[in-house]
Amino acid sequence: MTVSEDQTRDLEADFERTVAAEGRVEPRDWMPEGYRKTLIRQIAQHAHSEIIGMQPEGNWILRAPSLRRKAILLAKVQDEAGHGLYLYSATETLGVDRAELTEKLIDSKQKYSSIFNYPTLTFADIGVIGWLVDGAAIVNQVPLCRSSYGPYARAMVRICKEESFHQRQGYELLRTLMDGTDAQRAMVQDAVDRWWWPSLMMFGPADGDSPNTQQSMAWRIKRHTNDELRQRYVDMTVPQARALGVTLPDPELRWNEERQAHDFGDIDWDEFAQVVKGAGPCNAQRLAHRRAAHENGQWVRDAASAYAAKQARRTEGAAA
Amino acid sequence: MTVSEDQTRDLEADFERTVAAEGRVEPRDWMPEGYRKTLIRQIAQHAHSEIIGMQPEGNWILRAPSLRRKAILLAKVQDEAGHGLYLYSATETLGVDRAELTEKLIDSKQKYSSIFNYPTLTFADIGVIGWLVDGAAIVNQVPLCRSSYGPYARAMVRICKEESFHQRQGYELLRTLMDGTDAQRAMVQDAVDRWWWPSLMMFGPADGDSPNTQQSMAWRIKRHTNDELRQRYVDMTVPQARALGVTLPDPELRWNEERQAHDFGDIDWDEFAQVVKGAGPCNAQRLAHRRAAHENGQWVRDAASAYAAKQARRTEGAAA
Amino acid sequence: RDDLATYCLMLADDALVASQRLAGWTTKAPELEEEVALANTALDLLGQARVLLARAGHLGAAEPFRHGPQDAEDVLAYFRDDRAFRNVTLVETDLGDFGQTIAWLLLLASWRLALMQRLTGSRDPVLAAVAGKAVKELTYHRDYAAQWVLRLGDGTELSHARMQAGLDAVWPFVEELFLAHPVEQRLVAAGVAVDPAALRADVDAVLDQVLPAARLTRPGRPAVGLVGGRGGRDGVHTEALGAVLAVMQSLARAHPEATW
Amino acid sequence: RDDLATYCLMLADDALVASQRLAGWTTKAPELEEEVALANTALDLLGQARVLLARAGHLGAAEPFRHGPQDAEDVLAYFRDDRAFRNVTLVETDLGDFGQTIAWLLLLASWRLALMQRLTGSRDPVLAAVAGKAVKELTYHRDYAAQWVLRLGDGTELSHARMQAGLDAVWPFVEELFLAHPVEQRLVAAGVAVDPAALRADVDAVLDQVLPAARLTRPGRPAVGLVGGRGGRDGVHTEALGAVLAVMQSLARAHPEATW
Repeated sequence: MTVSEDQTRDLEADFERTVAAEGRVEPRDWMPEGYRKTLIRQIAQHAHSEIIGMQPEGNWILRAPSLRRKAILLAKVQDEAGHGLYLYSATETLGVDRAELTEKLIDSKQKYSSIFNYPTLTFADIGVIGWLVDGAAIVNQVPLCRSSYGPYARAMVRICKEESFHQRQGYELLRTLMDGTDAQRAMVQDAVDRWWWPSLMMFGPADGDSPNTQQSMAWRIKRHTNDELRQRYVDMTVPQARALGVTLPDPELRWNEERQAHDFGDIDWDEFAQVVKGAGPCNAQRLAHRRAAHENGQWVRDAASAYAAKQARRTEGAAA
Repeated sequence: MTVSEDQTRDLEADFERTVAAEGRVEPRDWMPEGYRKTLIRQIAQHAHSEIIGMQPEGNWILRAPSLRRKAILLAKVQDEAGHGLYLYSATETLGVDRAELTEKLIDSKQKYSSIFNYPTLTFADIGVIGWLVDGAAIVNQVPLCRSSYGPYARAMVRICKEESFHQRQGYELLRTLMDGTDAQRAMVQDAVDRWWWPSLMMFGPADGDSPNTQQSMAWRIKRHTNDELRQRYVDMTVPQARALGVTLPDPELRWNEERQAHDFGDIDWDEFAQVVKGAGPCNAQRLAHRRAAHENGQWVRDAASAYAAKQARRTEGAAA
Repeated sequence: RDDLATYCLMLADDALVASQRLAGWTTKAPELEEEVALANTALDLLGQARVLLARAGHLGAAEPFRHGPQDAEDVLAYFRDDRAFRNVTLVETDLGDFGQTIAWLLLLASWRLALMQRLTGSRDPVLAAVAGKAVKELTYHRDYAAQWVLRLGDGTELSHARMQAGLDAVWPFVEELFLAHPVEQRLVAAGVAVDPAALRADVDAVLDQVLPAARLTRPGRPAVGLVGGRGGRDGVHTEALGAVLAVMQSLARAHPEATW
Repeated sequence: RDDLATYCLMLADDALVASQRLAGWTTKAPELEEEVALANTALDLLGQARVLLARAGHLGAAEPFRHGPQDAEDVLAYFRDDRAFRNVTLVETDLGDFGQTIAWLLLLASWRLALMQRLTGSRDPVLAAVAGKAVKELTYHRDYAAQWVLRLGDGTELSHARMQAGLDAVWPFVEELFLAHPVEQRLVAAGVAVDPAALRADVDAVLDQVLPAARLTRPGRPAVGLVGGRGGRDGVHTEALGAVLAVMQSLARAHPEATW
């Protein structure tokens, strides 16, 4: 069945009306190809980030220094696998399946958040990832709970709820360490020094260098520019850092009374570009790890398919 | 070329004369098939023991608690690989090559010393293996330096020299630990408790249950019975234990003035039989480890052969 | 009281070490659903371990190992050497590939489920309560493992071979599960503990149901021997445990005066 | 004096961590001759590490880490956390299969040989002497690795693929070998240390000779990035080092008051 140009125009007008009226687009609804592609790219990238993001935290599960922290960390990493599952399901409503996206990730054809290309060097990094990285993720993601695409918006509601739980746990770990020994306090400051700038980079390029933002905002996929979100994150984080007793590693960071916002120093966009293009500290490691897990699991997935096929034949045989 | 019955009889008489006169049988000399088979079995078993014996000690190389001990242990395990090399070379003079024997080891068709089927549970075990296990090996092996088969006797001279070096290092480690903390002293006693009885089993079954001993002694492959060697080992070790300050775990162990030797308790021959038949604490682990190393190295050995063949063709091509 | 503390350690260490091993699968599982399921199993076992370690701590088990301000559960988990761990050696074995992991989990969960089912009737109310919760969790673990044994055993030729090899590899450690330690024997007499020998029939029943359906053969390999009659319950472990604990305890021991 | 101590730590840690990694091959090598050769290489590197750690100790480097009666070399090896290790990250990487190990060894030995050759001319007589001995050892290591690169690269189709994959895997860590740390820069100016940037030509010369003969391609993969401009020489390592040290230091740290 083909659709005439007139019909397409009608559908497009419907779509635009729905989006403009803050309505939800659902899988069965018509949508422009560009909208679908943009969503797939964005949701896939988000799903990949959840999965790759398990690695830096997974690095400390076996060495977590108390059983309580081990349980919290294991549960958090498990939640991330769960987030990956919802998000890949959301892409399935757009017509691409998980296996295809996993291949694209492994072949470096799709990206994931570049923050996960930094190493976790001490256990304080676990707290700082919760506080700063999950904190930045939440600032990015809360507006996505009102995304125009229904399945994505609903997945984000659930994910944001869990992320803020993780963020509180991260902050609580840092609180405990700051109340602990000198070595523990030093560990926290060191971790903050390493993660602060990369966390600012999580909001993406400056607005002037972010060509897709306008269209995404028109489609109500995105609702704020990168720089708006980054500013909101800085303003939110500075008082938390003060409460914690750590110094954010930016000598230019200060309150601007006039703007009623914090000024902050220049991001090292060269470092950002390096990491995005694959030359960060852990890009190769993260992808190699994911690729190895995927390849080592092939025989298991093949067995499950073969078994399911046999079972289906048996059921058929029994029914006939 | 076949050999007539008369000739065989002459050769056999020559061989018997050489052996009886404490002469050396060399690879080019005629020897009875039974002698050759007995030697192959014994030397292969000894070679396998060196190789498998690397595993319990290798278990502690990465965790050795001082750099000096790490160097000593690494050098010792390397020596054992070297011993394996000489001994497999000695079997090659008897017409079987290393690859064939390795297959037999991996397929459980040839044995290795059952002592290596016990686990090394603390670093004191490294000292006790040096003292007791190498000590027992030396008692077993010194007479083999006068074995009637030349290549074996010469290999044993070199091996015995290195083994006594290892034994002294083991004893010195135990001395250091006994002069150390309470925890270190307890570690030594615990290790002695676990290794003493297995070390007595290293001399093999009691003479009444050792059917091959008589023939091996007649051929001057062996020179003392199992029980004679075991007694010599006990008599040698008791004063060393006293000097060290450890208790050997045998309430029946005492000096017998009449025999001018130590009496000692009954060995648990059931445990010995279990371990020999493959049901010791580590039999499966040791063989699985060796098998995995061998299989994982197949592609490397294949590459070396392929490269050597190419090089040979190139040299030929250049010469032609 | 000492016996009860030791018994709590035995049951706790089984769960703690098994949890640590399973947690090693994180980010390496063959599929995201397995990632979630294995982590969940590790979490359940960790939870069981924590309650039991805390109980052992209440009974004084942590004091000989205490050098700092940590909770009893952490003193027991992080400041005991492997020779003081009381777990059966099955739980400390290297899990190998996914097939071996599944074989290991089927055996472990079937056995621990049978144990916990009986322990719900313990005269010790704390143990009975722990067991009640554990039964639900372990039933899920056993069923999860059984499903995968079927899929792998009756999947492809390759998966069948690997599933059988995995079962063969863990088999030598099964016999120890049914040996009663003197501490257990005394507590069985007191109506507190479960006799491990009584669990064999339950485990066999699971295997008799699952293995033929998965076209797998019950292995004939001999059990691993004890060392002078002593095994994991006596603190005489395989060489694997030391390496597991070296990693697990490294950070806690680097900061003996810290809590987290 | 602090700079010299730090420089000794850099050169020592490179050798110590590399030795620890190589020692992991023990009982796992593809042939007995390789068993002997790899252990020997690990021993040579361990020997180099020990002399350099002792020197760093004489210069006071061990004191901040001392809690017990151990020798300086052991204080520095066992009681420093990974953030205080000064090695380049190449040495801490997982060695992978035999092909990757050989690629790693070719790069490491070629680079360290070039460094030690120049260091024989150091104004510091101890460093010059250490370097003199190391040159002989490293020449052997490099030649051993080069021989195997040829055999594997020009062996079978499978070995060629694995050798190339191994080279690709270690390649991203090569660039760091030629970065000069401020400590090195100051000591270069004083005639004590070697400028890492000057070593590139020597390493390239080895690669230009060996790789084509082994039918291997020089990888084009990007170098791993630094973290905020800092790398191994600053104590900012990969995630691999923590796990290596957790195992290496476990026993020594379990008995902080003991010597062995």
